[in-house]
Amino acid sequence: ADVKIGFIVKQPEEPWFQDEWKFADVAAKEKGFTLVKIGAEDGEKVQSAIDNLGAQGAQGFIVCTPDVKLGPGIVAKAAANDLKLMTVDDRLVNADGSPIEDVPHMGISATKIGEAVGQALVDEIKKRGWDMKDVGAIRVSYDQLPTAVDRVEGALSVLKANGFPEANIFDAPQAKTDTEAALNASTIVLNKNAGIKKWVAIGLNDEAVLGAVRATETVGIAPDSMIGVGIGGADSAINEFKKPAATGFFGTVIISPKRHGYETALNMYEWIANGKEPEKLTLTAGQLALRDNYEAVRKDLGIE
Amino acid sequence: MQDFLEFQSISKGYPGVQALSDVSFSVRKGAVHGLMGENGAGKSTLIRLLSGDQSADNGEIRIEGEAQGYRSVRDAFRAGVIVIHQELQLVPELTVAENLWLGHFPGKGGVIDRRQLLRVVGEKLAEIGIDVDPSAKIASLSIGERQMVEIAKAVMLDARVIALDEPTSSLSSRESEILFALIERLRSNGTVILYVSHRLDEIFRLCDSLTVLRDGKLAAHHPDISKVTRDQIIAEMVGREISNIWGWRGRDLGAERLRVDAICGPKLKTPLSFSVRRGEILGFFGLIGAGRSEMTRLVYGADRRHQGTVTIDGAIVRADNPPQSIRAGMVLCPEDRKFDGIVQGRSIEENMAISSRRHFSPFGILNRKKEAELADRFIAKLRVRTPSRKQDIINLSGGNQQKVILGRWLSEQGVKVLIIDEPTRGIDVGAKSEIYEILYELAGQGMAIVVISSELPEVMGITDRILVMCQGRIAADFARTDFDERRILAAALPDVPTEQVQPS
Amino acid sequence: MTSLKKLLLGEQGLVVIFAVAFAIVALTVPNFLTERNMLGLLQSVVTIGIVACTMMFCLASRDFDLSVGSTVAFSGMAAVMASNASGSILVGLIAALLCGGFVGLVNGVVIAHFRINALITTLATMQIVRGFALIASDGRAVGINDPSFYQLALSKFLGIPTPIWVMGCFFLVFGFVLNRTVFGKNTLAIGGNPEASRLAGVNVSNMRIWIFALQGLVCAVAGVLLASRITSGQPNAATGLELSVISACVLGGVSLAGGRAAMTGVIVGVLIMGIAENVMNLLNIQAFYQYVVRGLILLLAVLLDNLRSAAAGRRS
Amino acid sequence: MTSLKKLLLGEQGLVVIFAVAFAIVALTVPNFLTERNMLGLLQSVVTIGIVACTMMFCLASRDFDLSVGSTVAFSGMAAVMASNASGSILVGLIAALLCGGFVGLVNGVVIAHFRINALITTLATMQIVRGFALIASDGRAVGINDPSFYQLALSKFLGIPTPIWVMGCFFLVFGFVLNRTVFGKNTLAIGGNPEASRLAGVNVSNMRIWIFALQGLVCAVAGVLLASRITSGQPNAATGLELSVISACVLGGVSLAGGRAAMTGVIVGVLIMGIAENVMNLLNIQAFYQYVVRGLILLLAVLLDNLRSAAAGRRS
Ligand SMILES: Nc1ncnc2c1ncn2[C@@H]1O[C@H](COP(=O)(O)OP(=O)(O)OP(=O)(O)O)[C@@H](O)[C@H]1O
Ligand SMILES: Nc1ncnc2c1ncn2[C@@H]1O[C@H](COP(=O)(O)OP(=O)(O)OP(=O)(O)O)[C@@H](O)[C@H]1O
Ligand SMILES: O[C@@H]1[C@@H](O)[C@@H](O)CO[C@H]1O
Ligand SMILES: [Mg+2]
Ligand SMILES: [Mg+2]
Repeated sequence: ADVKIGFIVKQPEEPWFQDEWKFADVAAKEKGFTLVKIGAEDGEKVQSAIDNLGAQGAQGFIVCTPDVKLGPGIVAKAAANDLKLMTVDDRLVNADGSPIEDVPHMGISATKIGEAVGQALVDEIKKRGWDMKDVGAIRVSYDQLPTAVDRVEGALSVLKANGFPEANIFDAPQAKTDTEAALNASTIVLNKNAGIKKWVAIGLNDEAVLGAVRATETVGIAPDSMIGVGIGGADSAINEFKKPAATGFFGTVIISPKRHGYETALNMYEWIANGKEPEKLTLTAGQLALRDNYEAVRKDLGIE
Repeated sequence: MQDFLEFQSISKGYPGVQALSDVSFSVRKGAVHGLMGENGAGKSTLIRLLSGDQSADNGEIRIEGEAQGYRSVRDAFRAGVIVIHQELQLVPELTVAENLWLGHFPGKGGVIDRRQLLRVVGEKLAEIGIDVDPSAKIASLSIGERQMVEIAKAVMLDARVIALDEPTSSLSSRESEILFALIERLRSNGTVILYVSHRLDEIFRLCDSLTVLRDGKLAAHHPDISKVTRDQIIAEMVGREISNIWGWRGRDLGAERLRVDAICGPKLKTPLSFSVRRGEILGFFGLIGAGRSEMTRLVYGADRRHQGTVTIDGAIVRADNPPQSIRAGMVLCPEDRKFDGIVQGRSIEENMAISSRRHFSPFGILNRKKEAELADRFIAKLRVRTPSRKQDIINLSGGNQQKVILGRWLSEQGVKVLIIDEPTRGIDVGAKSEIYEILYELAGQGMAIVVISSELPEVMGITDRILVMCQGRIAADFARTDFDERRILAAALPDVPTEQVQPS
Repeated sequence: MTSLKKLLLGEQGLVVIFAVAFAIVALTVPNFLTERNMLGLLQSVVTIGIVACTMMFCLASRDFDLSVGSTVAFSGMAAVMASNASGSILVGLIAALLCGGFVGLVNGVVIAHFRINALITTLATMQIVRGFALIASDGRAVGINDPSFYQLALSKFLGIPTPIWVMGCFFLVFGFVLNRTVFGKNTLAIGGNPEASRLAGVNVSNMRIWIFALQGLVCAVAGVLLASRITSGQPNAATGLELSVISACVLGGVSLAGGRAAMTGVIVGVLIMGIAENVMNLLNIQAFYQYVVRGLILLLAVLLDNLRSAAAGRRS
Repeated sequence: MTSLKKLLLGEQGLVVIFAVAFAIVALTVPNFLTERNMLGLLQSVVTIGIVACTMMFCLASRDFDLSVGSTVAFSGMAAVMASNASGSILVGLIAALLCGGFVGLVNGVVIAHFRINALITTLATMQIVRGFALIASDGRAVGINDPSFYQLALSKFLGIPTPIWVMGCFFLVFGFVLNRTVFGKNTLAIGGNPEASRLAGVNVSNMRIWIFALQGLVCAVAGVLLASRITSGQPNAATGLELSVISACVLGGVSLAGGRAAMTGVIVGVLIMGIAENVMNLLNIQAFYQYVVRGLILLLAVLLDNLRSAAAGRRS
């Protein structure tokens, strides 16, 4: 029979997911299966999406869930619709918070990405010869999103482990996950601590860190006194590297939408068509990209 | 007979206005008691206090000697008091029957007994002689019909006291007769009726006793109405004598100014034609639902016309909307002041200047001094009772709101055709004669004026010619010399063949 | 009017149009008219459908409730946390009803007694309640411990999942309440003319408080069912629900100016929303185009409804 | 009334209360009353402030515009894409104005001519326009090529950044338009009673179309400034802006029932929103509690305003 595979993502507006879909489409073309792309922003939408896939005769689907705690529900729904299930990016967990190991997963742990960010910051601080005591850290936070917390905390743990003073970390809560909100929140942090002249910034994604970078620009902190490291590596970050002069946006940890999109789709196809069950757990690595090497990194990851 | 309903030193103030101060009077059992006074004298305020909707700052209301400390409309119901307010209080989306039962739906355990709902209403309406379908939505009725439904509310529940605040202001004589018969019946059952009106004829016809208010104070109390004269009452109300309120005088009529050719619209199927000359005051008379208001709205372009033309001074008005009509020199003062007239939330000043300000606002920038002057002029001229021109129009009494709307159109410049639908609805005698004077003055300057009125004495008193409408058609045309109450009424009645009432 | 026009623009016009649209979709969209898809579709509108029942009352009385999404999330959360803590699903249910009812009551009291605009009041409580849900759970989803809680949503009766039955019951009950009870008529009266209703002796503030409290309770039911379906209490659940529910009601002919509402209309509105979503996914329409299509359907549906009202000659 | 009460509950009561609150905050919150923080605060409310100017007209005329957030994003996007393509910032600006104006015009025409409820119409266009922004950019942020575009937001005049000046000018101009022009008075009249205004010769449909078109243009300006501030066009920018702007207006005493509005009030409303956000961050209030606080402030402010109206004896 014709193979039909669903690909459900939690935030279709996010460039990351656009990329995942794009690469999954490549796999679909190659192997000649149908890919059904559905955006599902919350638990209820995921449930209907799975029903919908079942109704249209799909044999399996890949999901990046809006919340990992939706795990048992998703597993049950998939079983009820007789659909094979794989997860991407975020791994499902049980009610008690332990990962559901039966479901094949490809991703990178949020904490790990965060740690990569933290490491990049620590390295650059040392390279510039800054004294950690003189540096402030803007923690652009969006605490209602668990992955956001995990990433930011991951980065902070590395900073702290390297002697970054806890007292120099300042929370800039975004009201929404866009650049403007991060910009406004960061501005307040900068103004409140006008005495600190050197800054680093972390956040849940590139947009959040960009907000902090813009904030340093508006209050007149020079680009070389700011180190922002984002997560994602899609256009928002690339645009920044393309600017004629370097900005405070130092780098971004790129994760590969190609592997996440293309490989998961391919694996699912193999599973359905040839009964070849995928690896239970594939962890991909995030890779730091800087202004002068981002093109190489992207090529390396197979993006573009 | 004992005093059944007593008001004892009632006072009520609103910010900037003392609406009632120390008013005391009483009404005997089974009496119809009139309440008169200029616009803003405090009549409706007194009625509102009686309804339990608001409470007095001071004083008390007693029924059968018992002080009524009620705090809500429901308390008033329980005490047997029902009030029909000056402005219609109906829910347009509900049916006639549902409106009549509102607040007291029949049924058990919160579930409405629909059969009883319709049956009782049908019976009551038939008994009273009101011809509306109990299951029709209020929204589909004309104002007059709505007023009749409102009145039917008064008899739905057995009340000891019924207050009616200007119930006839949008009724024509035939419907008024139904109301009067109803009042007679209630009186004979011993119900006390408090009756507010500006029409002296009605007061003399219905009332046993009378109270006159002036500036919120008791001006006079007449336990026996047969001992007073009209002029005396007018003097007590207005503080001066008015000998002849109509004051009509002849004018020279000029060339044809307004010509309406075969217009018809969604609710007016038969094409209508008529014309008005310079300086002429043309009256339209008819029963409720005769289609007069529809006609004015079509002429003015407030509703879309299906066909027909309107010509002013020989030029066709391409008016299918009010702004164009106004620019062509035609204005309409609408019938329903609450929905079509006042702009609530805005001051008297703004309500008056809304249209005429374009004449003195270069590049759309206001001339606030001019607007203030204009407002003050018409407040004085029409004797609007208000603490200031800045007052929100919603806080004015009904009659005073009407005056402001009139002021809006009287202050307009370059008007060639003035159409007024029920110009003196709810307006006191004193102000009425002032308004008529203004109309004569405007007509004297060559304006063509169309007056729609349901009050036969008024149409006969102030117009030069009367067109009678009946069931959406012009049924008869009377020149002033042929005015005859009986024949005009006959022409308005749908059951009489038109040929018999054609003027000879 | 020709008889076709009459049919389309008449009282039951919306239902007729819906039936026609449904038939077209059923014939042209593959996999649409299968039992599985129909059940899936119905399940997908359970939350919207249930909450729309009381939103209809709210709108009909000329009010507005933006806090429903937050209340659904908060009370779902409460159900999960209480049942986890107590080990009893019943306790969870009661906790949810208490929380939902409380939010509704507060809305009602603030709106009716302090006379604050409903839009603003519920915009405020929407945020406050969302904040509570986040605070209670520390921003993370809370998993359900007792698997039999899932059964609420998974169990079936006559082959149809329980949540769909619940929704059906709500439709019946609230349809009856609207048309046949004093409560329903008073609601419409308040919406049609609050002043007149007050003067006729309807206790307008009590009515409003009741309507909001009911709305809160109904949100709690929706919240419990949702938590059971997604096997966890999620502080971020049901964001944006308010607009979907209001859209469904308006599609169904409930007037935002108050005084006009019908249960059949609301049901049709809810189904239109569900079908649109369902068909777009069946047809694999791209995510970004879905925004555009959703907006256009909304516009089109109210436009048709407007033509209908115009034909019925209602004065605005 | 005592004179204190008079002051607080009088015409300028909101301003007085605001002044008092401001003084308290300035004295108690460290780092609040610094030049840097004040400038930061003002910059953070530029988008809300600018859009509030026309939203005030929209609400005052008894309408509603939910599409502002999408329009800001879409026209910002358009500005960036057009200026990248043409190499001219002016072309970008014109493109933004065209896009914004077009959205506004469509809103206005649909609302005024097809008589569709404004809430529903703009709820639909909100989604459609967001869809366009996403489609046009393929969901990605579009970077600005020409660095002098950034200067729009970064440049200063007399030490104050340009966007703040722009906002100030809008406040002045729209304040004047509201109080001193026929346009403003007609807007208020329409809000008070649309039918009466129509019969009094106000061209109500034209007015509504103008108001929405103006709203679209103003959103375009806000969109361009925002794009310049964040140095890119982002299709997801300004989500939820509509509710913030409406809140600001209502805080400032604009009546949702139409007919009542004042520019000073709106300015105060905008500032309250900005200060609340600013102070919460300065005081390091936890994110989840911020939701609660935001809701409470909204409630409190309208409650005070209501007391004020009650004291002024307005009839509802
Ligand atoms: N809510 C209010 N706020 C302020 N003033 C009010 C309010 N209600 C009534 N008034 C004022 O109280 C006075 C008495 O008004 P009322 O309505 O009782 O007059 P009325 O005798 O019924 O007049 P009319 O014949 O015009 O109906 C008027 O000056 C009116 O402007
Ligand atoms: N909103 C409405 N919907 C349906 N029919 C209406 C409506 N308003 C009026 N009508 C009907 O249109 C006809 C003409 O009414 P219109 O109000 O023009 O009469 P009128 O002569 O001015 O009487 P009135 O003295 O009541 O104003 C009547 O049959 C009436 O029932
Ligand atoms: O939400 C994130 C997304 O932004 C991308 O970074 C992949 O992982 C998901 O968890
Ligand atoms: Mg009165
Ligand atoms: Mg009439």
